[in-house]
Amino acid sequence: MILTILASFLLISGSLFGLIAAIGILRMPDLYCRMHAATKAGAFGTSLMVVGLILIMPELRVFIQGLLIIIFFYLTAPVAAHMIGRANLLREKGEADSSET
Amino acid sequence: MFSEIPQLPEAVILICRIILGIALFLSGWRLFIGPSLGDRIVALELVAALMMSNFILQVLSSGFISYLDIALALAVISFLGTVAFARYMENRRQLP
Amino acid sequence: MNLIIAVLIGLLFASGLFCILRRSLMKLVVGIILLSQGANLLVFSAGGLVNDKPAFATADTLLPPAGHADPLPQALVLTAIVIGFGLVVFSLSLLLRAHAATGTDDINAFDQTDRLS
Amino acid sequence: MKASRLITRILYTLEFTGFYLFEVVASNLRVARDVLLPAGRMNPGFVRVNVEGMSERQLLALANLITMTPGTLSLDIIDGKELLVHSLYVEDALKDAKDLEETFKERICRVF
Amino acid sequence: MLIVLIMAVLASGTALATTGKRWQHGWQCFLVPAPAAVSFLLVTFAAMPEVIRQGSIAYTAKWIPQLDVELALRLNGLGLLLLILVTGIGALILLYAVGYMKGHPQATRLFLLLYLFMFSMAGLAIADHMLLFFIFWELTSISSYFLIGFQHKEQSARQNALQALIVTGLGGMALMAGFILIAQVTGTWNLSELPALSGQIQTDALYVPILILVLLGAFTKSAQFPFHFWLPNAMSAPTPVSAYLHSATMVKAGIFLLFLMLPVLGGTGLWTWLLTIAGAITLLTGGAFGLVQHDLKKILAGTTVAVLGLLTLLLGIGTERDVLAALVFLFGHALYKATLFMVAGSVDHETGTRDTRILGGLYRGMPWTAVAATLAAFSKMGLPPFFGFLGKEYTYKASLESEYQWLLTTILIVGNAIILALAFKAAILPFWRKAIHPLPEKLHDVPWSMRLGPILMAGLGIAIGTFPFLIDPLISSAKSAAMGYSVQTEIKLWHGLNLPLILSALTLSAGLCIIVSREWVENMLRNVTIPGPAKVYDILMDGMVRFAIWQTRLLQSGQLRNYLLIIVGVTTALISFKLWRFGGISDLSLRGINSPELVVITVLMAIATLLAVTTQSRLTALIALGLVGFGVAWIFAYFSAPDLAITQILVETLTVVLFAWVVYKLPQLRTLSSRRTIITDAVVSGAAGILITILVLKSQTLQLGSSISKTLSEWSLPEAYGANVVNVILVDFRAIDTWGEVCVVTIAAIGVWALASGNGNSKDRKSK
Amino acid sequence: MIWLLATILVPFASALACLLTSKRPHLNRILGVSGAMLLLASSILLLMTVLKSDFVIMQGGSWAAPFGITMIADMFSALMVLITGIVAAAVSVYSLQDIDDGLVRRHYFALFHFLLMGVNGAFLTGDLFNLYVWFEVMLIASFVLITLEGKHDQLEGGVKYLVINLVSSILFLSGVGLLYGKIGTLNMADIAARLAESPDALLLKSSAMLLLVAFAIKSAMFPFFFWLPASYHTPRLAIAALFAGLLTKVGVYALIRSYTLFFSTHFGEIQDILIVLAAATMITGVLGAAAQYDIKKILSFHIISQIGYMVMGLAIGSVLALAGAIFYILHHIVVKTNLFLIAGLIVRHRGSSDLKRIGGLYRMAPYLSLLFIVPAFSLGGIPPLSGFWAKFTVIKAGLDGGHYLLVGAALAVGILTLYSMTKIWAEAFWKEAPEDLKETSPQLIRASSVIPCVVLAAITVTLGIYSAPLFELAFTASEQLLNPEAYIEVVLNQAQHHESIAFNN
Amino acid sequence: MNSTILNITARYLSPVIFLLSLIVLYRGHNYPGGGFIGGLLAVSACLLVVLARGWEVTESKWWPDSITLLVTGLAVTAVSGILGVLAGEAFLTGLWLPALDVPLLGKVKLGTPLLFDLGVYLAVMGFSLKCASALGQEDWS
Ligand code: NA
Ligand code: NA
Repeated sequence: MILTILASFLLISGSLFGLIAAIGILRMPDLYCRMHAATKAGAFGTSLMVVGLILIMPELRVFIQGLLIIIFFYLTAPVAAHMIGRANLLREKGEADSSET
Repeated sequence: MFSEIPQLPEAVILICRIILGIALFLSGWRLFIGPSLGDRIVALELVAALMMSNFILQVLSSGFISYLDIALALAVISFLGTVAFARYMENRRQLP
Repeated sequence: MNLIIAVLIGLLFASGLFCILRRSLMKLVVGIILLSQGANLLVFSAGGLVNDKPAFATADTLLPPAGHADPLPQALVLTAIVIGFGLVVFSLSLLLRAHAATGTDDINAFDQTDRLS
Repeated sequence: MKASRLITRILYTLEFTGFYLFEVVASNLRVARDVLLPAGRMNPGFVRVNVEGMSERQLLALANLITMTPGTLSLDIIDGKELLVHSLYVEDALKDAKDLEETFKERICRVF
Repeated sequence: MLIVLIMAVLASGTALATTGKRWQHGWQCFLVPAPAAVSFLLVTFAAMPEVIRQGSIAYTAKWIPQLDVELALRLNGLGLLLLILVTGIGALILLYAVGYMKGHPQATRLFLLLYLFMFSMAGLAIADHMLLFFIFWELTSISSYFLIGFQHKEQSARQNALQALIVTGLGGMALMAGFILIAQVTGTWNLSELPALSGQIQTDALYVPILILVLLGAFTKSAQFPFHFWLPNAMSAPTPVSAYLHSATMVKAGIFLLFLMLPVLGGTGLWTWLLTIAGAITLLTGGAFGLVQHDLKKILAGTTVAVLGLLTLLLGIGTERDVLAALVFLFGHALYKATLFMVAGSVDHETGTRDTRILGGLYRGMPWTAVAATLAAFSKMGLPPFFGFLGKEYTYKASLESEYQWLLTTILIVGNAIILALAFKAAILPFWRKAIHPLPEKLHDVPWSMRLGPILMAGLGIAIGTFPFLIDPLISSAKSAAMGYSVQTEIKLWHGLNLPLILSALTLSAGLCIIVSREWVENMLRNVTIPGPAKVYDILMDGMVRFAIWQTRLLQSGQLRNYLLIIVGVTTALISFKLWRFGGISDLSLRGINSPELVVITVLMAIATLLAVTTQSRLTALIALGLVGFGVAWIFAYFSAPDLAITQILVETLTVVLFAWVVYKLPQLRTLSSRRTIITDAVVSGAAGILITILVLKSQTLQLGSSISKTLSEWSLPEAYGANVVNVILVDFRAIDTWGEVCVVTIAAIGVWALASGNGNSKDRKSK
Repeated sequence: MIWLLATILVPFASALACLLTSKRPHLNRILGVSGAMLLLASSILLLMTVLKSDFVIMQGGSWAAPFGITMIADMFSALMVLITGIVAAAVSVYSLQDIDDGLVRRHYFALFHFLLMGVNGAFLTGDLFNLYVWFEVMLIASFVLITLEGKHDQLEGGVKYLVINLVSSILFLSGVGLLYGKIGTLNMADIAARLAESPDALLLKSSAMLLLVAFAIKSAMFPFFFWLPASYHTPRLAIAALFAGLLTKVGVYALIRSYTLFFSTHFGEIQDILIVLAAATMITGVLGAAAQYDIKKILSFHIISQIGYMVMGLAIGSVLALAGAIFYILHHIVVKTNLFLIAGLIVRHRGSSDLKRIGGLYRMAPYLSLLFIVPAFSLGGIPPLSGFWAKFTVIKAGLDGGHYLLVGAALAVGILTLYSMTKIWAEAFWKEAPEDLKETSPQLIRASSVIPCVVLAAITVTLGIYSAPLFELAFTASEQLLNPEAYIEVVLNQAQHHESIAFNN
Repeated sequence: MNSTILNITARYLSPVIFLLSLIVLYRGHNYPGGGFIGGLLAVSACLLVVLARGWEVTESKWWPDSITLLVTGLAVTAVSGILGVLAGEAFLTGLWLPALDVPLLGKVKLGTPLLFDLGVYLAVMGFSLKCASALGQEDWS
């Protein structure tokens, strides 16, 4: 029962973080700020839901795969953000260069 | 192959779906309006994350654990897509 | 559910056809992609749509759950997706090459081979 | 000798994990607040963190950590010396960089 | 077997002819014509007695039993007559040709074609199976095509060859249809069985079409009005060819067909009317044509047309008398006309011209030729005791007994008078009048190989004219064959002083009048010349080509959009029509919606689709497509297809990644079409989309029987050891599909690589 | 069964071998040609097996019939496979000269064999979706082949060819999907059996129409033929010959197969459409040819008009008509392939295929004249060449069936066909060469380019003079097609047999 | 210009993804996955390396040659079919070994369908690599 409530809480709050991420990328003023929201809240929301799932379905497969997803997420999301940010930086720099010349 | 469908109030899943639906819509919106490529990539990444959340819900509603496989594949491939786009963004200015 | 999917398939077909009717080379690829998405969905939905019951046999009954989704259209669509993947990538290359060779992106300019002089 | 080092390493790792998890939760709450409430206190800007002498693996971990913690996002490594960080709340770029360095660098070097 | 032997001898001639260029000197001249002569001798001395005794000789062998086609050969009296003409005249003409073509680089080809043609004509004479007859019929058209176009460097020769081929070819097509219908009505393909079944044909509803189709064949081949125009044009062939094809033989093929069909289709009012009217007009048209010509060969062509008309007219009336007259006339005509063509060729050969306005006094240089010409001309003029006289007498005899006797007789008199005048103009004047222009210095007669034929045939004309009983058995047997029952005939030169003789005298005087006033007649005719069927042919051919060009421009416009618009439009229309016809759109399945985020996904996909269609940015299009693909994956996952969902996600992303690499090398997305075009396209594709939606909705309501996938699911784990039914289907149940699919991607990879790695020659093409 | 499999596996293996050896053109050529010869041999053996036992059947994966994929050769299939083998052999030898090392390195021979694999697969499959797959194999191989050189006009034509054929594939796929959704099976025999029980379902009609259009596009029928004249004249002539011979005929094959086997109960509804389309195809095709002045383009349009005759045979639908159609297909494949190959020789002689720019071949190359005459007149339906029998049979069937207008069109088109052929003859052979051409000397022509033409011409003559054996086969095939019960029983009874084994295990 | 962070990530991640692809290939008969999905995942691993280190990496010795992959893949599919023929059955008939108990993996049942799937895996890999290098590496002008 407790587990059910906890899982429900995690699932719903996970979804809510997904929503926050979405609102974030819609409302934030520029790309970098949007990336804050998307990278952090997106990964977090999904991870919460995975945890909720693991709680309510106590099976080895769920646990392993769920953990894999979370690790993978937390490993790749920052790298992805880094790549986008870097590319944007380079692009802005390039535009600046070309406008100078 | 199929596990027992966990005892979870249906309302929970429905609420989650509604929330995710709204989130999806909003990120789709950002995807459409852009304005920069980076914005779109970020939005697409978020869509992928929301899709993964959805697959988790699907595990709950069907008891079919392998939906997690899709989520995993999605995680892998969405990372690849993002990186590719980012590389492309860098290269773009070098091209005529 | 069916209505919304059906409308979506119709939309994909209509948009795909509209795109391949355009003169811009690039639109052709867009059209081909949309059309093949539409066709895949059509085949997929033709077998009937079932929610949350994939066709996986369980160890105890040796059978998929009752009322499971039809696996055959899924297999067909999978084949079609792969074939479509090959075709789309090839189409893209063809258009790239054609664009590079002719120096135009207007298909209306592609009338040297079969216009009667 | 070796065993004790291993144990310290494990302890540090656990500590780091705990720290990381806490930061993650905190950062997400912060994001939630920033997103949902009017963005009055935000002052986005760039911060450069000195990362000289760090191994590649440590660099990776640092960048990751910075991104996942509240208000910061690592963008790029400049010439292998500096990590360019985007921060939502820049008060004093130099001081912030110092803070980041102090909070994370040591922890990372201990674990990785 | 005898018939086969004759054919084999002719075929061997074809083989011999390929070496014909070597045999042009001295006695070797006889080598090329030898097979023809041998077959002539075989026909005359071996086959003729048999045919006269038995009525016919036959040979049958299997050929294509599935189509009821057999090698049915049968030589009867009629065929015999034709065969004698073909081989006899053929041998002489070949001899003539050897001389005529001496030194010509393509002599061999001419001999070859002449033999081919002779073979086909002989086949025509002996074919009993209608299809076999038709095959030989077509072969004569084809060989005449090559013969007319022999002087192939001249555009006119090529055009005339084509004209002849098209006209006779059209007739051939009609004839084939006619034959098929005859076989359909009677149940037999054998010509010899048809006369007995004539009642069955003539009462059948298909009689009129059959008659018209067969007559089309005969008329085109025999140059009947309004298809006569090709024959004078065919004179661009070398003279031996004209002599052979267009006088003696090929044009007679049509008449031969009329003979064959007379007992089958003849005797009805329609037959009579069609043949007599066509024959009469042809007679007069041909004559008038000849009168205005100055070219020897054209004049002769005109008379040929006239005679063919006369023969048709006779066959149109179609009584015993008419048949007899036609047979005699045909035989006589073949002899003198072949002679005259050869003479014309000889004149051309020696003087270099065939213009009657220039020629004169040739008797001095070419005495032998002059004699032959004169004898042939007398025969043609119908003077006694020449063969031509017999023909004319029997013709008048026949016409006087017919229904519209005076009308027909008048026409015949006019026609014969013109023929007489033309004979004078073509064969008498050039030799015997005073030379108008100085003759070539060393005018001499043609070599004897070119003399022998004309003289022999001209002599035969007077011989038969004097001793007509010589041909009695032949003509009787031919007539029996033509009538379909056995008759005996006696041909006599002198019938006493009777009406036909008086008419002959009348003809002679009328002819003399024309000769005397020939310049006036010429002018008059020239002034009244009206655009004839030749013009119609030109207009039709021209119109066909123009229409073809117009149609091709319209359909094959080079614009991909038009092609697709037609394809999509027609498909939509066809299916909508089927749906509407069978009351399709009443029972659609419209089930409810129970998944909120699926609605969102679908809406997003819809927006993304529209964005992909409308955006001007390549990147936006790419991302929108990516979203559509993700949406599809979502739908797959939602509706229990995890494998599909994963595949879709992977494929979609990889596609986008691959695209991203080249996106800036890709052409821009531009809107180039006009507003109107866009609206049209939107309407058409929208209609197609709606149709697809309806089809999908329908597919959900109707289901017949149970799906095979039920069994597949049952077998999957126990039989194929796999729990994932979709995968088991892919790698086991339907592994062949997957195998093919793997081949597809392999080929695609080769293609992409080939397109990427260089462009062979495209660069130099670009500069063009 | 082994020979049935061999006709698909041999080109597959050849393709792989050629893929691996593409860097050694000489070896590649040897492999390519010997692969084609092996294919010819196995197709002959397949036909002999079919002669002995009526059907050769292989249930893919040994799964009982409607559940796995059935590969089956009846007489029609076996004949089509045989003719494919013949064309393959001829074109592969011709390719020795026509295809240069550059193209060999671009995997010409591998693609060639993949194409053959697709074609044979399409002829032999007894499964509707599998047919789609083979179609795709064939199509993608043809896409690549047509653009292999990357020339300007090839790319232009290729784009049109690609897009229109992709539309056709999409329609095909949709049709198959809807059909499956409706009747729950993909095995053609099973479809036929199930449809026989419930003949009048509405959706079937629409899927029948979708498939009709899809096949009509593949077979270049009016008004779907545009891709063909746009592209067929652009690739090397060996490639064009291969396409001209085989590709559209696969579409016709599919039409005949589907409308005799499983849509036979709907044949009445489709007959009118087929008749109209057949006539229109003949006429527009032949007029298109009349408007052209380039040998390759003329020949391309003639493919279309000849397709009309084949469809006419199907539309009439009697035993005679279908036998005629089958004979027509076989004859036409030989003739059309040959004409394209000969066009290649003309180009080699004269450097162009534009009738306005060439001439004088009659004097210059008498052997070529003779070589051209045989297939050209056969195409024109001149007796006693093969084309005459083909045309005659179809026309007779039409008259027997009372389709007078259709026959009228067929006859008129026959004359116009002859017109086009004589146009080529008169302009390329009879006409004197234009001044600027007189000095150009012809390129070397190797025996390997001439021998295939001679062999194909010999086949044409033989099929004309001694057509009885082939007609025997064509009639057998036609009767099999029109009485599909045997076919269905062979496929499905085997099924039951296997099923019992499956359940005993 | 290559990113160090991506480079390190790719170095760790690619082998993992590659391993994952093999697992997916093997499990495909019973779980979602199979040759096609596995192949695409493997390609993703390769592409990740390419994205991180540039196309130069494809010139190294251990980089798989795409034509070889394609041919091997196709040959493997055909061999798995021909094995059925050799066993006296139809083409592509599944032949299975008795189930084995393998530590870690549990019950393992090997058969020609898995071999077939392996062929698909290789071919898909070959295809995608070939296309990627054609599109990414060539200049298309
Ligand atoms: Na497709
Ligand atoms: Na074709």
